Amino acid sequence: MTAPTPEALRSWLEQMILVRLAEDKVMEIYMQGLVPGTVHLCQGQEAASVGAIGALGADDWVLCTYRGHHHALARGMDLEAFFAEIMGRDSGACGGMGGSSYVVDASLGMIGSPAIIGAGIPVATGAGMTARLRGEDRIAMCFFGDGACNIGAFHEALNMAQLWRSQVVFCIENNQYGEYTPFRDSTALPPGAPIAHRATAYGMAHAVVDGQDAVAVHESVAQARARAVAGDGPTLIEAQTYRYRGHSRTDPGAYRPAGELDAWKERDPIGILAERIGATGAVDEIRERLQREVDEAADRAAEGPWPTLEQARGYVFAD
Amino acid sequence: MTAPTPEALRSWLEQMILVRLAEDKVMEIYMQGLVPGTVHLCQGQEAASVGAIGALGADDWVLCTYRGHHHALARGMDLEAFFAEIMGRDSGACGGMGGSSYVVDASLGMIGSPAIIGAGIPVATGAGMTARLRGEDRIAMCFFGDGACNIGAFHEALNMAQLWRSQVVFCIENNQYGEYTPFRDSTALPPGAPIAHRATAYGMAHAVVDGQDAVAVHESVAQARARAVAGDGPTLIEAQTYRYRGHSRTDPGAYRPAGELDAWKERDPIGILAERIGATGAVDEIRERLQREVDEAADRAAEGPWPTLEQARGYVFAD
Amino acid sequence: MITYREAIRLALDDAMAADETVLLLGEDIAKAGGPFKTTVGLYEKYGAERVFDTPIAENGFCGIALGMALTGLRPVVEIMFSDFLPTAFDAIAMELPRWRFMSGGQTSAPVTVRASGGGGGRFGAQTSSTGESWFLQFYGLMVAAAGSPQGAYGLLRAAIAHNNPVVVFDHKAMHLRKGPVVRGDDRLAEVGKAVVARPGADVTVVASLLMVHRSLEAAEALADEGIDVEVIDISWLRPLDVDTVAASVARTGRLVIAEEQYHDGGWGSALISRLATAGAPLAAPPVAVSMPEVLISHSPPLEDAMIPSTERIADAVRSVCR
Amino acid sequence: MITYREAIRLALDDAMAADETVLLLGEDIAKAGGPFKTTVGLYEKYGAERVFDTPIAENGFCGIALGMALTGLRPVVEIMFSDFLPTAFDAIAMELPRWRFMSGGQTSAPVTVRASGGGGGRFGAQTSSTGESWFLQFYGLMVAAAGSPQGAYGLLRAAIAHNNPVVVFDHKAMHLRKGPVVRGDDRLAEVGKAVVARPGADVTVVASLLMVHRSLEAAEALADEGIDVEVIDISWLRPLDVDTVAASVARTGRLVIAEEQYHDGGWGSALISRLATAGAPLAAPPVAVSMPEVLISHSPPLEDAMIPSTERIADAVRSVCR
Ligand SMILES: Cc1ncc(C[n+]2csc(CCOP(=O)(O)OP(=O)(O)O)c2C)c(N)n1
Ligand SMILES: Cc1ncc(C[n+]2csc(CCOP(=O)(O)OP(=O)(O)O)c2C)c(N)n1
Ligand SMILES: [Mg+2]
Ligand SMILES: [Mg+2]
Repeated sequence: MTAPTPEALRSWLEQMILVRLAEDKVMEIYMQGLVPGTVHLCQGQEAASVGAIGALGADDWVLCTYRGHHHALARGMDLEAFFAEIMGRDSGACGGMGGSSYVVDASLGMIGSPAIIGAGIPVATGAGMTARLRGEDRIAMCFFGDGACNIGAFHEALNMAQLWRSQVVFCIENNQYGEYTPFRDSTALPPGAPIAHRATAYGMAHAVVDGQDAVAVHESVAQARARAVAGDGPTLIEAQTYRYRGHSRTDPGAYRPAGELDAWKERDPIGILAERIGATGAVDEIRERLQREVDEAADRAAEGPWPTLEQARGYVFAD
Repeated sequence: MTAPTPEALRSWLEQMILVRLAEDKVMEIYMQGLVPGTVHLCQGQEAASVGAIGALGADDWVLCTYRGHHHALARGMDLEAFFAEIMGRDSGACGGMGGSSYVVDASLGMIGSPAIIGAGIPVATGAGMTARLRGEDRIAMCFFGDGACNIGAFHEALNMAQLWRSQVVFCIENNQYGEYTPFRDSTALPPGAPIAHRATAYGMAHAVVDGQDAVAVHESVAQARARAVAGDGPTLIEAQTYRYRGHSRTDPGAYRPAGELDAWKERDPIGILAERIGATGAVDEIRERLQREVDEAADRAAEGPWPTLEQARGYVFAD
Repeated sequence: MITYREAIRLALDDAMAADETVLLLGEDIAKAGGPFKTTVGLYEKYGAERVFDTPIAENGFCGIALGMALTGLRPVVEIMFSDFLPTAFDAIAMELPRWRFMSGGQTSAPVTVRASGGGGGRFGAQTSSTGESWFLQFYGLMVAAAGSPQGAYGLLRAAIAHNNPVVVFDHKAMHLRKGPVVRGDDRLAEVGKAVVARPGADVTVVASLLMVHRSLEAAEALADEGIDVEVIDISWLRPLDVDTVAASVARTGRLVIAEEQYHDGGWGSALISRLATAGAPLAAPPVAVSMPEVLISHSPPLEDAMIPSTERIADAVRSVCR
Repeated sequence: MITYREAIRLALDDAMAADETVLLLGEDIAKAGGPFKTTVGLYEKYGAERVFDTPIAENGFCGIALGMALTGLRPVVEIMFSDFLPTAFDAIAMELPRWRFMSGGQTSAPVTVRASGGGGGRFGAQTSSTGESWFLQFYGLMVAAAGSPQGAYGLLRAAIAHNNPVVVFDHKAMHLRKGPVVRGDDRLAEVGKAVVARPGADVTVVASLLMVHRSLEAAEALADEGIDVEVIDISWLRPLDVDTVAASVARTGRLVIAEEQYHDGGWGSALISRLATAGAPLAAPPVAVSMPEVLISHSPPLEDAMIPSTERIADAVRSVCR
């Protein structure tokens, strides 16, 4: 694998800061009553998405979940379209139909982010099959949570993905909890084994990476992508990370042991990358610049019109 | 584990011969038009059921599948009730409601044999939880096929069974095919690994046994039963076996490589046990005696009355 | 006066106190007390052997519940949102209601599956369905839907005490509504009995879940216009209480259905069809106030345009009175 | 004259020949040619990259089909028996029809799911359902049901060519029935259009699948009694062709539904309810000939007592003519 260029590393730092600021902004506008429904925020998980998506080609497909803001922004979604979607406006990335849990842009290869746990895993496997059948240098990148590894769709999809050498890379963003339950309370594994160990049930390659280190995630995904495109099969990657916020807007995170959050913040992904590339000094400047972009985009988004029922009807069926 | 007594070994031999003769009889009466629907026969797989059920206690529960004749007979189902059920008569084990695919006797702990692949695996896990919660010296014995190891229910159930230390023992009767497809064409595994290897994904104990050797199956199940009752968790056992007949009545088994069937018949489970206990000479006598029982039971069953719609209504809901 | 949500919690608590074979399975329901706080305190009160936090594996734990029920326990399974029921359709629709039958009545499956559904929360297309009619074609399952706090209590208690599988739906937008709730082992709802939530002489409105509340609001408004509306909380979709509805319509001669679901395949069309095939005389064609045929968006104006409003119900009543 | 089963195979063959993005997924459909021989020869003709033998993982491969469709392919998935559809309900009912909507129309999911269902084979409670109305409450899915060999061909071709997910049901007991089949890329059925299988003046009988055949048999018998029956093969349950039925009933004034399913939650009750709410005048109350509320046993006399017979349909027609 060729090491990431200084420009790439710098852009990842900016992307992670952008995600952080955007998520904080989502919380802010939520409190202002601008966001209908609920939100699933990803502060703390920036490195997994930015590092992984940094390893993808422009044609690659991305599937994520209701906790998908970081993937959308890392993939380059327009900021105003992002905020407008979360606000349910016609100017949103999905015309206001999807909301916070479904912010995708198909022109960026983002083909879905279902709210149903595990539902995206077979779909990504199918997209990876399209690439394989057409012999394209292309993969499907599939993000999901630790909790998704216990549902049937995970098992069925991984078996077929390996059997058929689908050009897919699976990334478990293990943020330690499924809603309010620690993953070890719901996931039977050999003592101390990572969830990615489950890949061995299918003879599938797997890797465990520090999800707070964008460079480590990038390297692992880059290797997995190469393996998939070469026809050597999928890889199950586990990026070990943490969500700073509760599961969803209403969750204070009371179930976390004291000190756990702080310990993870010690290893903040933004700080880690900034330090590695000696850009710690630049962080404030970047933050200020991006904060303006975020604020302006959110303000413009708030001006967006509401969609109509007629528009919604038009979205149900293709002609 | 205490080795099986000579009496036990002798009774297993008789049971296996009984199963073989009963299955041949099912085929015979099918051809006579006495069996509605289809049948899934088990000739060749006798050792797995007889050996496993020989290791169970009277209170243990048994779950199997539409291919469940051998389990019913090994568990001691009345022969007339067996044939009458397959013929759809009111005098059948299930009042004629279940047919060939659902021949169970709850008084023998047989609580179900669903036609839906994998559906019995979570149910057995739940029964094993009842035993665990009540602190009973009791397990749920769950039989299913190689093809069932690729459906979501398998994954979901094994995870929870291990997580909660359910008192259940899982037995894959790997008869090499799921319908017309060799199991390796549908089951991704490390090169050459047995299906039971999948237990390691959950940190679950597993074992692979010669499914043609009733004694080997018995020993493995006896150990697993002890482990489950001791609270040490479930075991996934793979009994490697073969079905002499096609998948169902209409299947000639054309997909089998030439010679495969004969090679397996070389290792016929009845012959293997007879030899081991030096009862080869007794086989003919046993067969003759049991053949009479089978013929008489089938004749009596054919006299059975049809169930009425009113009876069927009464079976839908409990009071 | 207690909340609908608390009524659910009390029903679970009272059922567990009354019968030690009752146990609970669901996601985040034990230590965390449930995503909708419907199990708060039960883990502490009844312990880890009666309240289980499950992995996210609905089909698996519904099947586990069947195994528990076949062997003498009475599990209550929580499906967080109705929209997650499809992941467990095999266990709920194909296994739970059929094993007893296939065995010729040798076994039984006293399992209660509860699910919270319904719109209004701006949760979007995959977390806003009521799901109440999804099982009508799967004969063998009883189906209940709670239209009030008392219903939430009584229906759930009845379901848990029932010896066959029952799916009990509640509505998220009702969780914080308050109403009188009488508890007790003698307060179980009668299986298959609809409830006249408001007696009236001119028009019969049959509703479920949140629509019961909105129908009652509409009835109040219409009273001022001199229209006396009878509101029936159907409560059970199987067995469907056709008799109670038919008797009411025999008096009023007018029928309006208020349902937060699509018309085709729903209990409302089943009811209208049953009355039509029975030749029930009506002074005006029945009206079904259902969801328009669009999917549910999280965008507020669209969700509001889809879920039948008090106004739409009132207009429908006016239309049948003309 | 070719068989209904062969018509299915020819539809798949012609669709694959006409569009190289069409591919097949299912259990034992490639090397073995399919449990019902509906794919014989296609693996040999189109190869391993277009005809896939899947593991037993319906929900998984229906989801895989969605992923293929979102990225430019047109998969056709075979679900061996309708009764296995519940294992894949999440993928079929909750994912396939909703992803395009949630994306605001950015994507589309041209997936065809075919399932063989229906009774008469003495297969028992878990392999005899038609399943035809199970998806009515899941708006966004088109649903077709083949009532003849031509329907089997034309509906499947139409489904595969359609740019949205479609579930196509066929009936096992029809597989060996023969009828005229005209093939060709211009012989696709029109989406949402019912077919008048037999014109008549006195009574309208609306049926699906095997019931179309039995309704036609009943019509012949009744002709001798001087009753001229119009038989409509509804063909699509969504979109439901209410207009064609309403127009027929406007002429005949009499309606009988013949359905191999329970009444509540089915397309028959949806149709009766739609006509009732539309105030369609009828000379006699409509009759729904449905399955009695019992589960299906494999015991021949019971299965025969449950599945509507030609005689029951004929009696229903006579009853509305009195
Ligand atoms: C099938 C299904 N069951 C339950 C839920 C409710 N639910 C939403 S998020 C969640 C936790 C998922 O945890 P994880 O997979 O670790 O993802 P994370 O939220 O931590 O990113 C649950 C149970 C769901 N969306 N789908
Ligand atoms: C969910 C589901 N899908 C498909 C089927 C159809 N089917 C019946 S048996 C069978 C093969 C099962 O193979 P295996 O598990 O190895 O059991 P065996 O028949 O070999 O005993 C299939 C696909 C089914 N019954 N259930
Ligand atoms: Mg998580
Ligand atoms: Mg097998």
